[in-house]
Amino acid sequence: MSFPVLSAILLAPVAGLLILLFIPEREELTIKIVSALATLVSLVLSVAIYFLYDSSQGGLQFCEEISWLPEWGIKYSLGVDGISLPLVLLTALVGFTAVFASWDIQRRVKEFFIFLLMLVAGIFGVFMTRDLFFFYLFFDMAVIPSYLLIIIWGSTRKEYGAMKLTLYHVVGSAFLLVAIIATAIYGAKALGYFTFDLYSLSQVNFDVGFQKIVFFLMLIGFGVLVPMWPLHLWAPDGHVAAPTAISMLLAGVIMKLGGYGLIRVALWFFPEAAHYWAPFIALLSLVNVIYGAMVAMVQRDLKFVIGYSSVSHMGYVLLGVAALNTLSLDGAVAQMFAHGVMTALFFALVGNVYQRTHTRELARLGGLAHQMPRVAAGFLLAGLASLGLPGLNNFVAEFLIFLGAFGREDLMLGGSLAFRTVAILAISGIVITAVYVLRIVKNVFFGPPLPEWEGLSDVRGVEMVPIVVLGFTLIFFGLLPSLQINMIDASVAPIVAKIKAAKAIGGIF
Amino acid sequence: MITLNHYVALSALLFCIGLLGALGKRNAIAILMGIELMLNAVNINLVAFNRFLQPSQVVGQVFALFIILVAAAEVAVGLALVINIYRRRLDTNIEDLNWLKW
Amino acid sequence: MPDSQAVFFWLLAALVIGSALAVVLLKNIVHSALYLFLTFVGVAGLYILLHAEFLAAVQLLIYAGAIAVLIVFAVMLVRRGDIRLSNLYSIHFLPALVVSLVLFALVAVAVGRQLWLGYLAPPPEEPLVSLARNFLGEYVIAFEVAAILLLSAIVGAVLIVRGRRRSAP
Amino acid sequence: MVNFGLLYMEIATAALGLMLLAWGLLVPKRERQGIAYLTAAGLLALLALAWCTRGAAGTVLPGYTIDLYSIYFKSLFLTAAFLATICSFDYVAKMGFNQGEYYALLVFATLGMMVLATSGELITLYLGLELMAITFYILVAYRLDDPKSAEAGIKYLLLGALSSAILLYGFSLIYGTCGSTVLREIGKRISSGQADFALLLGLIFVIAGFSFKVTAVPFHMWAPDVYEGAPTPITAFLSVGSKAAAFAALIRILFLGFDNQAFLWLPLVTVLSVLSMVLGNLVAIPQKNVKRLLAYSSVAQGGYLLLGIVSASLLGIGAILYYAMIYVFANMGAFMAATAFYNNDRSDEIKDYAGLARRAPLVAAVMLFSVASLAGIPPLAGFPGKLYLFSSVVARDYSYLWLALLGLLMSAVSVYYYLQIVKAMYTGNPAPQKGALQVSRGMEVAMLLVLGILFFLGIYPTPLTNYAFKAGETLFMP
Amino acid sequence: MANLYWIPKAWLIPLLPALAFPFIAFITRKARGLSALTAILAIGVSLVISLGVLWEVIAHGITMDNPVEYSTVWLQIPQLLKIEAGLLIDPLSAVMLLVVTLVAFLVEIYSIGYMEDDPGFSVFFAYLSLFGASMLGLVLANNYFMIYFFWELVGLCSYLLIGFWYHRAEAARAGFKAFVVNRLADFGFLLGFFFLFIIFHTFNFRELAAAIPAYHNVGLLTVAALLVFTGPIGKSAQFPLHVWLPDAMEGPTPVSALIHAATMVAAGVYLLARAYVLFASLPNVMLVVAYVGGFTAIFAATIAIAQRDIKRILAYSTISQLGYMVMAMGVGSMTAGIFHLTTHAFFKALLFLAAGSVIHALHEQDIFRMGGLYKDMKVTTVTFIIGALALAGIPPFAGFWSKDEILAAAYHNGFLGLYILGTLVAFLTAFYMFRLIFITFFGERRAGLHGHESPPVMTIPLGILALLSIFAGFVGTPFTARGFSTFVYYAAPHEVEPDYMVMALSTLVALAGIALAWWLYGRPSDLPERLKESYRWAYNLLWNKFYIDEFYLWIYRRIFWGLAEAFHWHDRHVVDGLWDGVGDVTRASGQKLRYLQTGNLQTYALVFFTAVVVIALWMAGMGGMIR
Repeated sequence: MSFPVLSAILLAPVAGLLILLFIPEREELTIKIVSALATLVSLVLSVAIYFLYDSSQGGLQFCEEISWLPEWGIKYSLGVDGISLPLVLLTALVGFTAVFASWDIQRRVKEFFIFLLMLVAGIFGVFMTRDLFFFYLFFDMAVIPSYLLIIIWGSTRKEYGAMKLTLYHVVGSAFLLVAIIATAIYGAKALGYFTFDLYSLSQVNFDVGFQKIVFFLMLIGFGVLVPMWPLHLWAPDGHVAAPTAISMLLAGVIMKLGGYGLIRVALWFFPEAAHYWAPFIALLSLVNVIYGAMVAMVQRDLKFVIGYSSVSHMGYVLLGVAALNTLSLDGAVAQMFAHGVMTALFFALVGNVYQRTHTRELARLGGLAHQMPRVAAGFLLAGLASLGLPGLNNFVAEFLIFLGAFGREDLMLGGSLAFRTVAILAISGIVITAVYVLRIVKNVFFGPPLPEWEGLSDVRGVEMVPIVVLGFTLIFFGLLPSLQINMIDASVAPIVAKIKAAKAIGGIF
Repeated sequence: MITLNHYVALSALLFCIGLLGALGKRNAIAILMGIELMLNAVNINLVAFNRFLQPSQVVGQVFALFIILVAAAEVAVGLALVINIYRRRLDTNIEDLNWLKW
Repeated sequence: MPDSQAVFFWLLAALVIGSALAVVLLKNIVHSALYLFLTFVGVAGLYILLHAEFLAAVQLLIYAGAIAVLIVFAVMLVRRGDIRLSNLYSIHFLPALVVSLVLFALVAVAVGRQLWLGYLAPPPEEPLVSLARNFLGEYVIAFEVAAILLLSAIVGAVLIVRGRRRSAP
Repeated sequence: MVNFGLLYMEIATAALGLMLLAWGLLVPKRERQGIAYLTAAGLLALLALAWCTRGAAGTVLPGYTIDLYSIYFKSLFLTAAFLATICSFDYVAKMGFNQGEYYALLVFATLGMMVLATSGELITLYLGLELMAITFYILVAYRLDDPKSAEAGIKYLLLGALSSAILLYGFSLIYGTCGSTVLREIGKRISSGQADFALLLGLIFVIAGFSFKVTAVPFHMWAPDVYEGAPTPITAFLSVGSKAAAFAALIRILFLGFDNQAFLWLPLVTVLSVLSMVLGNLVAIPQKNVKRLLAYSSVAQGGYLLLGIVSASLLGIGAILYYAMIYVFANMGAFMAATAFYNNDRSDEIKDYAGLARRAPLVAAVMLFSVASLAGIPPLAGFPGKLYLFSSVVARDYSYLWLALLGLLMSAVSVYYYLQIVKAMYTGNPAPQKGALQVSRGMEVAMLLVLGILFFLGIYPTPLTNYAFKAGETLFMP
Repeated sequence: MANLYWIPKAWLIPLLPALAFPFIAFITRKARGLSALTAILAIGVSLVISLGVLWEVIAHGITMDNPVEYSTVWLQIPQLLKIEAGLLIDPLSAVMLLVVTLVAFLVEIYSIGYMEDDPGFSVFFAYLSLFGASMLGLVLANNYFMIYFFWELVGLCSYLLIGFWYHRAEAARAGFKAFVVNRLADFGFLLGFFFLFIIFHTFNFRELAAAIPAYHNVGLLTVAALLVFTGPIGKSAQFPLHVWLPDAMEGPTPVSALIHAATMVAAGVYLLARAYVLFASLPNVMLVVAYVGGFTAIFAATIAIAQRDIKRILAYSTISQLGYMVMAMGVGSMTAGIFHLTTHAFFKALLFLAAGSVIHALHEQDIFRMGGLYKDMKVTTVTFIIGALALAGIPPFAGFWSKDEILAAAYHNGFLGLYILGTLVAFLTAFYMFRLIFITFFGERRAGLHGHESPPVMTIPLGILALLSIFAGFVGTPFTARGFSTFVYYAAPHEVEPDYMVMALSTLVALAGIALAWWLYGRPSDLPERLKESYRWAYNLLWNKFYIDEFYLWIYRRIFWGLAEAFHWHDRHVVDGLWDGVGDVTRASGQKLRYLQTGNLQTYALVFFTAVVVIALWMAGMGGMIR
């Protein structure tokens, strides 16, 4: 591709960022417009390459490469394939709508959008890069902006929430960096030259003992972000503390970094270890789903509910990863996209509710559909997507994950009963999700109108952008899933082939 | 017959006495005195090695001379600082100089 | 009868060690200062035994002459309260004693077991000439650096002792 | 004939120092400020000189060789000195007295560092060390009106003297057992077999001496008190210059002199590194004073640098060189911000930093990104530095994976206390009467320079990486 | 299949209402008339096409064995998965198409009158169109995935319509309950056809129909069949998942008529018919189906006796009739089940709409607060009675023929117990229907009550449905040649020979039921009160629906919620406590270590030299120097 489109997508927010530096603090509207334009450029380009991507040919396309650090084999190399392209589109979508969701920020608008654009650029980088060094560089670039965004513009217990989130991410990325270093050095010994390039490192066959340790380190590193069960506690506290736009990005996209990393790096490099750790991940994913959904049910704060719901939904992605077959991995990637869009929509709407009622306690909220029918409709749409209603994107993704986990080819009939029972229990999650989602809709939006919320105004004009854009995406990919799944399947196939080729050593238990 | 070991043993003993002086005394100047003793011990060591192991060269003595020079400079600055601290706090007792802690 | 070298050595050694102990153990800072002077003289004597006459002279001049005197002046300047109790033991005296003894033991053992390999040769005829040749030959950089070191030490010491004159605005 | 031409750097620096001293005496009281600018210009000129003649190589004296390794460190010291000078523009002006001598001593200290880093021979090395040390004893006690500075001065002198005494004892033992003071000779004479006890003791005393300068735990205890007491620009220069010079000398001694005995001192250095990283980071958490916090952080950074020595490979040394340069910028950035704040509010307490972001966005930004770089968070220069260090350790063999993990977890802990400063700056609201911070023009330019470099090297580390790793190689060339 | 005209256009049937939904919701929302018109037009055209399709199915002799199937690939993962979106046209689907479009058409017309003063008028029609689209999609689906797809969409529409008057908390709660219970059933259904997929690698009905009989592993197939059966249990409100239907009455009455009586609840029975080959090949599963159907019938009928709310009675009657259909499937006669489904759709819709017009007039649902309405609401009363007669199974009304065929099938296939049970249910049905009629229409007038006849837009659909309730039955009577049983059948078309004994007995029993109702409620007497007093426990049991609701609530609140609270506590204290604990330990250790720095210079020096000594000893010890 002559025109470096991927760099354009990555650098559009950075360009916006630099322009903002020179706009005086007072011009709040121009600041918002510039940010919106920056993210719009990325969105338009992402949509363009999404449809220009030729899924029959599969593999990495739109590649760019600049040699960055020859001795260490580090190259600024970008490229997207079936797995990363949907996530790039997701980042563009959520980034764009996040700008609109924070249209009502009053305090220190300029700094807010500078850090926001920095965050978005970082996430773009992770999904596009083909080089482990830049993968980690962009991966960790989100730490400072998200911390600053939360402590300055956050809400309840923002100091605690921000610090907790940052420390979880930093500790997680510490484990990840050690794993990356070990891999790079093992690769250097095996290949003869020092490189961080993903593709060449994936050709190295690491010995099994090494794989098990490094896979586990990566599992912790990525697990923190997914969020995997015992490491998930940053999610609820982080989301409650974060302002709307940041919760959208955190739950919508940053959680996907973990899932993407697991598939792109961990599974691709260490197939034997994947087999070894698969049952362990499956069990944790089950806890993620059931535990996350149950706890979401009893929460008293609206944002906590959605925070825990993200934990539950990302549990499906983990299940998809643990099942290690084409169907479930396709489903996992699709679920990451679908869940990203859905959670971003949820948080945008909760933002709207909070911005009007200044409270998120379920006890005090009720009958808001009377005052805010559009928000109610949007919330219902997002809720239905989250419980996996057919016709919306999540259903197809979850269906593939369940089918993959339930009917693993190698586990056809005689397959290990343990894995299938885990799959069945995980699938029962859809019932619990239905319970807590509809309970929220019932308590918050339906029921008699409360005098306390009498004069509330509904969303109009600019605030509708997130609902329209994200809602449309959910329905569009819900009705035409082949546009998404064909592309993903083409790129998942090589990874699954490699996993199948690796002799299935016994699982951890 | 006096051998190298005698001198080195003597130097070690002098060094340890100096160390005891530096660590064991409360007055700042006493510590300085202790340090001077330790440096003297090192000088004895060096001169002894030069005399017994490298008689043809004078490297050891050169080193010793430089050390004497540095020691002198050090004492000068050290005493200046002691007087400076005395002027501030009317006290050269090390145990009282603990405003900077934790 | 032991030759003169050995006698002188043991005398000077006793002098050095004795006065060093005195410096450390006495409670009166002035007595310590005086005994320090004696130690330096003893060490100078040792240098003579080791055929380092120039060094002995320098030792006498600088250490005994300048440093010891300087210390006495300093002691006079910072005299406060009863001089007899001006140099008491610190709280760490006992642990310090233990540490120094162990250190001495260690070094003694190390030196004892060490088989020093050196060669026998007559000392250079004019030691002074070889010294000078070294100072301005092999160690000329050290020599220059030493010069600058003394300069900055003097400037610094004067600065600090002069303290804040009202002169500077 | 001894080729003194190669000593142009040392001679030029000495000349600058002497000139400043003379200038200080001659010029009347009023334009004191002139000296500061003169110093800065002089150091910049020297830096430029070092940069264009980085190709120079050759041996002046048996122990004293000029190579890329020494020029790299010289440029590092000159950069640190330059930044420290700019840092002290206002600081010294506010102090009001003895300005001329302050800058002269600063330059002499730089000279001391240069000699320490370049010399391959024990005597010259010791004298470089002492020149640096003594000038710092004076500079630390330079705030004559502040009892803390006096206390810091006396503490640093006495402990410094003790450490150099033990160092000298070590040198004497080495001289005794090996018969020479030139490191390369010593290296040849030491067999790789079972070292005799005296040599081992000598080595331990030398490592203890240098650990004091490098603030490796448990020899670090002087650092927090002296850093807090000393004037802020001096603390900055001390924490960066003295540590880097000590590392240069330590590497030279260990790798040139005691290379055959590596199996002896490696476990020792590993222990020191672990202790420094752990204790440095842990005790930094409860700190309330910015300078004291940066002191403990400096102890921890010393621990990371020691990792490079633990890896005992060219990769490790290159990593140390790279990280040392980054450490200069990051630490100087943080201390510049602290100085700027101190000049206005006369306080170093973190709680007084409340709302600084709104009063002085540039100062807050410099503090934020310098501290983030110290923590090793991309996209700042600290990250490639830590990456090289930990890669070099893991490259040694995989059993060191735990060491890399410990290091990274400790830098995760460091993120916590660094963010305490950031939190105060960015969330607190400033005390009512405090207006915007006046920062001198020179300081602002320097801050922008540091910010630029931290970001540039963080994203595109190649130029410095090549320079550092080539310098690392020249150390071993005969 | 040469010149088929209508059938190729069958994909329009679900598409038109589907397009009507967004059209109304976004464009014509403000204009009430236009919205209603769009909805009715859409379903009307679909009705016409459905009639065309039915006509061509009959005319071109498309039978159950060789249906017409169109399908395109919706989602394909090479060699692993092929999900297709396709239409399956055969007599079964043709009949269902007709029933659904016809009833929907009539209900939409009826709703114009019923909902006219409701603010959400056009939204109501949008939801009805969406429901129509998804129900028709479900009927036409040719594979399990697509049926599940529309199955859930239908569940969504029922949720939206039950909770239509969301300002009433009970309606919102009822909607929530309906969706959750259905979701639970769908979970089982999903697992069911997952099992089928991993065995046969396809979702397509006809491929499965070919493969299932040849499959030997009965055990796994039984599990699959039972799991698939959980779908209908939920959707068709069979015991134990019936609890949501009575609460669904919170929705507007046209909704109850269309969704919770005629069409959606029948979807479960339709699925059983569509997947009949799976059940037919497993005898013990058939037993389960039969007895579940039978028990639900009797269970619901008994509860209906004691109810006071007109819509609740009809709701329980629907559950009971659905039990009949499932029992029919269970005893082996798919034809009887579908035939009863068709007739039941008409007369139950009629009954609900008539009840609707009563409620519309009196704004009252408790039958004991109504009386003597026959004077003011002539048409409603007459149509209601026709419906009741059809439901009770009095010849020649439609209900009689379809119920008789089920009882005959049960009797002939050897399910004597179920036959007796069926007859008893017929008796109870007749009793509670005419109890209702005598109290509401013929009882003495309550004070201050003034009923007025509903406007024609509501009474015309009632008339049409009344006609259908009368004549629909003749399609499948044993006497008509090539009747319903030759049209919709499993395996082979079979002629139904009349069984006079069964017919006579069921008519007799129905008449007895009516007589008992007249005796207790027709004439003024205090007998019901005294009966209620003497058998207080029985009355309470029935009135409280055997306390099943309370039992489920107890499970939901105590066990489910309790477990969730336990998890929450565990999450906040144990897991969070653990990680925060690690943080606190680090901070505390930092706090403790801080005090090592005493500030005394000699302490530092002491530590310095002790360290030197310790290192020397350790290195010496390690190097084996000393000793």
